[in-house]
Amino acid sequence: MKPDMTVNLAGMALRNPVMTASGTFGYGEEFAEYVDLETIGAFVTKGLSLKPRAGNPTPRIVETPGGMLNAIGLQNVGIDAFIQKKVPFLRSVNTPAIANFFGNTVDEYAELAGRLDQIPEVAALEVNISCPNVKQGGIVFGTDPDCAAGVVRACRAVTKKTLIVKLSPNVTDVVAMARACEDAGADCLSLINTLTGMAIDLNKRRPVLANITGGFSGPAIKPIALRMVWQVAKAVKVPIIGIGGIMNATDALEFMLAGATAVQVGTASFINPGAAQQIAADMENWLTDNGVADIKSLIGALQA
Amino acid sequence: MKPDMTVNLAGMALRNPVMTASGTFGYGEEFAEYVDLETIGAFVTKGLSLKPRAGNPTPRIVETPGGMLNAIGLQNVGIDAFIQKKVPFLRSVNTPAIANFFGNTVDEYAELAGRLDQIPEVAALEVNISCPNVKQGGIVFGTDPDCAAGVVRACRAVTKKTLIVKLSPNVTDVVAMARACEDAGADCLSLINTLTGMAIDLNKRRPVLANITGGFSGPAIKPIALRMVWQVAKAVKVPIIGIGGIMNATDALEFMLAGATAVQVGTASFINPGAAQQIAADMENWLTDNGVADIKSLIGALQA
Amino acid sequence: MQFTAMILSNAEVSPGYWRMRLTAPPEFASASPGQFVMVRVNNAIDPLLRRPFGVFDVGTHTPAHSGAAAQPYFEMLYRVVGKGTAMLSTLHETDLLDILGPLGRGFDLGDSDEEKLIVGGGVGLAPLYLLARELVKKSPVRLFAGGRTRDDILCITEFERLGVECYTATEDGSLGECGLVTEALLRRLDALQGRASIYACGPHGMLNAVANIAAQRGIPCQVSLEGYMACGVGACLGCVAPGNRHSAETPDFRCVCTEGPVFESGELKWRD
Amino acid sequence: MQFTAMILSNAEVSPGYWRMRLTAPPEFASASPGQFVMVRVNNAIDPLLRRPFGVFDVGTHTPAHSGAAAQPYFEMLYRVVGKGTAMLSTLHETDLLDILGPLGRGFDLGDSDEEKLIVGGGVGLAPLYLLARELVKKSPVRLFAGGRTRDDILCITEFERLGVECYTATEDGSLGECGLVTEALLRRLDALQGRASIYACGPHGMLNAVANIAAQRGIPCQVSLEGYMACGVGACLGCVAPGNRHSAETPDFRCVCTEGPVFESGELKWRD
Ligand SMILES: Cc1cc2nc3c(=O)[nH]c(=O)nc-3n(C[C@H](O)[C@H](O)[C@H](O)COP(=O)(O)OP(=O)(O)OC[C@H]3O[C@@H](n4cnc5c(N)ncnc54)[C@H](O)[C@@H]3O)c2cc1C
Ligand SMILES: Cc1cc2nc3c(=O)[nH]c(=O)nc-3n(C[C@H](O)[C@H](O)[C@H](O)COP(=O)(O)OP(=O)(O)OC[C@H]3O[C@@H](n4cnc5c(N)ncnc54)[C@H](O)[C@@H]3O)c2cc1C
Ligand SMILES: Cc1cc2nc3c(=O)[nH]c(=O)nc-3n(C[C@H](O)[C@H](O)[C@H](O)COP(=O)(O)O)c2cc1C
Ligand SMILES: Cc1cc2nc3c(=O)[nH]c(=O)nc-3n(C[C@H](O)[C@H](O)[C@H](O)COP(=O)(O)O)c2cc1C
Ligand code: FES
Ligand code: FES
Repeated sequence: MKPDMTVNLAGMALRNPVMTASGTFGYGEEFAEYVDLETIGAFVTKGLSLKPRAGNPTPRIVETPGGMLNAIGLQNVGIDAFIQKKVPFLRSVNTPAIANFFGNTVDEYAELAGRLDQIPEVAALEVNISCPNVKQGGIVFGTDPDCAAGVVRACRAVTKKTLIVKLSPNVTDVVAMARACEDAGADCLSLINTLTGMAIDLNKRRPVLANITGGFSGPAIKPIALRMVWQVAKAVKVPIIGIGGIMNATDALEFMLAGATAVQVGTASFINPGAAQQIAADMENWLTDNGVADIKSLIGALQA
Repeated sequence: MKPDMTVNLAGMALRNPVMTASGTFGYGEEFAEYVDLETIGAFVTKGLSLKPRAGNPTPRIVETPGGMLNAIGLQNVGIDAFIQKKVPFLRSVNTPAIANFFGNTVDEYAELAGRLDQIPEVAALEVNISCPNVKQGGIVFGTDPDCAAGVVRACRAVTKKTLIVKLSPNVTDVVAMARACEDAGADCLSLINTLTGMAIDLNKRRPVLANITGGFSGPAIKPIALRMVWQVAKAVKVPIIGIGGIMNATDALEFMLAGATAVQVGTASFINPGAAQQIAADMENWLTDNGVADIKSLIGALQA
Repeated sequence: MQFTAMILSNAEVSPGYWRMRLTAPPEFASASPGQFVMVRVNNAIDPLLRRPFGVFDVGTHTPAHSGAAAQPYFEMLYRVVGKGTAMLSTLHETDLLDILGPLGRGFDLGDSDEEKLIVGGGVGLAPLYLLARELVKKSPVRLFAGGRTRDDILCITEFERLGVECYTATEDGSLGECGLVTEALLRRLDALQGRASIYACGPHGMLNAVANIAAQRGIPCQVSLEGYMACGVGACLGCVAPGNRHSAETPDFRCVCTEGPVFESGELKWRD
Repeated sequence: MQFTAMILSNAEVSPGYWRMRLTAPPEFASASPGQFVMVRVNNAIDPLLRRPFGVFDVGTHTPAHSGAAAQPYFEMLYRVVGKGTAMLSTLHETDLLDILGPLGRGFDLGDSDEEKLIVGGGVGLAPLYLLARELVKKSPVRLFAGGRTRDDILCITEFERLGVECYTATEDGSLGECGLVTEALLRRLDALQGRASIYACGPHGMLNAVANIAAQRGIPCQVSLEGYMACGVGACLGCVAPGNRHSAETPDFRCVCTEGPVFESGELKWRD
């Protein structure tokens, strides 16, 4: 018998728990040649802002041991072009599309959430709170529980869609952040976003990235992500999406044992554009081979 | 001409900037077969406590992509056995030995600092503040600026030796931690200690480590370490020891460009027991090849 | 397209430069000159990301002994500069590699009545051989190959065999003219009678010089860029290069892996 | 000792089990049975840590054609279980490996008037061959080799060639007796006239059973343990195992890489 791969993410029914992570899968279309989108649970678009953003100067990416740094600078087409040029594609695919978005003030977040709420093709909203708050001296929303809660409350007020809050790992106490976001009305938490890292070119005596620091992702960060998912899953009631260095089905299943209801595949899609589809298929095979009838039985099933 | 490899670490003259990191080099003797200790700048002993500590149950270590987790549980012989059994060896080596130590209360830290201060063979003290404060509900000293400052002040009061404070990376704002320790009297800051991570055994549905979580080290963490060293170096006046994923001379020199006066080699000694000696030799060769007369000219020389 | 290729040969053609031939699916034969592949160097995580390389040549090998099926292949010409290329150079015949490609927008072959001036710096020659093979079918083609020293001048015999007239220049004078290859290009442009069009690939400084020359003389010019790439398919936005309207205030970035790697030089931003 | 070894051969001796012969410096010949090496699988960071393996055999190869120098070597017998061992199994003759060793405390060869009873489970046989080679010089030696299935019973011919009397048992009965190898051991102990001493290596459950049997009968017993190792030289304290005085309140840990891997079974903590 085929195992039951479906999961329920705060009211959203997914055919399986494998999603693609924001910023690593374009707007979905870019991967159409490599991934049959209807074999994965959901996909998340590149982070959207109110105005189009051109992003940072280059170099923007650099490989590090077991990982990579990116300083794309949140380049994106902006909400208007998203609606005009990208949404029609979403309509053609029978898989939930989740819009990731960010702002530099609470008002910007709220305005975006309100506009995305109106788009029927957008199944859920994922708030990226790893952005500087320009009204508070550039402190990153996602590193202060009150700032984060402010963003979440403002978004919650304007949307009834599933509201996913994506947590930053660059904090002392991720559980406090998670609780603050849950209390402020998040339906679901996704974690982790990238860690802040840096690479140096010895011969040029310069940082490799034009932006100096960048977001650290890839298999190297998995132990940190797994630890945070486990800590947060014990502390909150809302479902969790595990993210960070997931390269294969084993990694994905480990995140589920740690307490994740679904997972997002990020950097792996760069190395193998078909990664998400492959991981979903391999997870199903693992369930079959191990006599697990329902993937939901693995969520938080870690014996610890 | 041979380049000048000497550096001055808060009054301590080192023949070169390469040290070995606490917990990865035993008490020095263990590596005598593989490293001529008089070819490296200094070595740091396994972290000491007042009483001997037996450490955690096993498994205590696990490999992760590009890194490893350890949950040794600070097993060590305790200060008395250190004085009796390990100090005689230190006397035989013409290289500064730095004693790393930790406690679970401010008083324990101060008592250890006071006792280590009396040992002529100990060239400097490195305070590991990544330990839970049992009097404050187990909050880790190194994650709260006030707690950390309390430890540093107490140690400072009882020793005139060079006092190195080793910072934890598991914080939102490492610069605030660094400033608090500098203000409290640290002569020098070393960073980073391990990040907190976790690994899961899918088939057993259990954490791999008996302790569930462990300290994450190795090349994978280098981008985070480099970023933190760079941030802290800009913010404080005391010299910095860069630690985290240093595997070769290039890595070490990158840390110096970021602002480190010296570096510590940790996990690399497991993979290649002669790593520290090799790195020091290769750094000197790099200086020669690149016409750099004095390694001190590289400290903080990053063009950013 | 993603496929597993088997290495047919891997040989050092000049110190530090290697030429690798790999099996390809039949569809690969339609790769256009200037397109590239993303190579996964091994299955471990070190190196983690794929490495981009131009398509040097495509073809079909018909084995000598009758009966064996004809084998489509492609070739890469690569320089060992770091970890990934060093590992590639240790691979042997029959080893397997995971390939993504052909990717990107290649060269526009232009009009047949133009004289084609190809400018390559060092391993920048890699995507220009397949280009020359196509161009010689319709137009006269000249190659201007430059490098630091003679070891950096690659595969000239192959170009000559196509009927391409080759000029070489090295900075140390160890082969051909002493100096920059753009000088020979300028002389040719001065002597030129009819229309011409330029195709260039190589270090950014060289491309900049060629683009400026082309702009001054109003000659169409296509350049093939490099950029740090993670995905190769337009998703990561890591590889972008500044377009002609780019400024710090109003950035204008082009995606090298999907809009390029070949661009009309006028589309891009250059230093004067 | 740290050295670069060249692979002389690497062959699958049973499904999933490989035997590798590598060059060694002359000093390696003094490795004692039960010692191990730490192998760096490659120069990349994946896998990162060295992998520990017992020394299966040491020797000197005198090439057939006269003139060539005699070549000291050592052998490992390994089972492919994960990434590192999978990579080892793909290596070829002439490939190089960085080796640390011989490390740790090996077996005490005991008195010559004892009958030596060697118990090995699966790849646990690895360090027992060199042991048997030494023991047969002075005492009668019997081997009790167990495994899940017949594929897990390794190199019995080699032991027999030493003059060792071999008993085999498999859990599925596909080779030798059906059941656990400890049953044959018990029978031998029952029949035993004089003194005996036990040497065991294999899965922890098997060692536990053997240690309990030895304790009940008051027979000296040495076991070779495994432990997750980072350094192999006593620095990381990752590899420890609970000693006989161990309890949650008063922990007593022994360092497997320096105090072991071979321990008197009485020194360690076992389940009843
Ligand atoms: C479209 C395109 C086509 C190319 N075609 C060729 C070719 O045909 N032959 C050839 O020899 N080289 C070519 N290059 C450059 C080649 O990709 C790099 O030399 C190679 O990736 C270096 O990898 P490494 O691991 O040896 O070096 P490392 O320095 O260890 O690489 C580290 C990282 O930097 C990236 N990187 C390093 N140098 C470059 C570069 N010059 N351009 C882009 N990324 C770089 C790598 O891809 C990797 O992600 C091309 C680059 C691009 C973008
Ligand atoms: C002293 C000693 C001697 C050994 N001798 C042999 C031998 O002669 N033949 C043989 O086949 N195996 C032997 N082993 C076990 C062998 O080290 C492991 O099977 C091997 O390290 C697995 O590596 P991997 O990368 O294939 O597996 P992975 O599971 O990918 O390894 C991941 C990590 O776990 C460690 N690990 C995994 N299994 C074990 C294990 N059983 N014991 C210790 N660490 C482990 C690895 O070293 C590595 O750090 C010995 C172990 C020890 C401690
Ligand atoms: C190139 C790149 C761009 C990214 N852009 C975004 C983004 O726009 N919004 C966001 O929330 N996360 C973004 N991320 C973070 C990823 O969604 C993911 O959280 C992170 O990469 C960790 O997962 P991984 O290790 O699987 O890549 C980006 C990551 C990468 C590598
Ligand atoms: C096995 C192990 C034990 C360690 N024990 C200590 C310790 O006792 N005290 C301490 O301050 N740091 C300890 N550390 C942290 C290291 O000193 C170092 O800060 C960390 O490993 C990062 O450096 P690396 O990536 O080069 O290993 C330990 C690290 C490892 C891997
Ligand atoms: S390489 Fe990813 S967008 Fe071009
Ligand atoms: S393996 Fe490091 S102490 Fe034994």
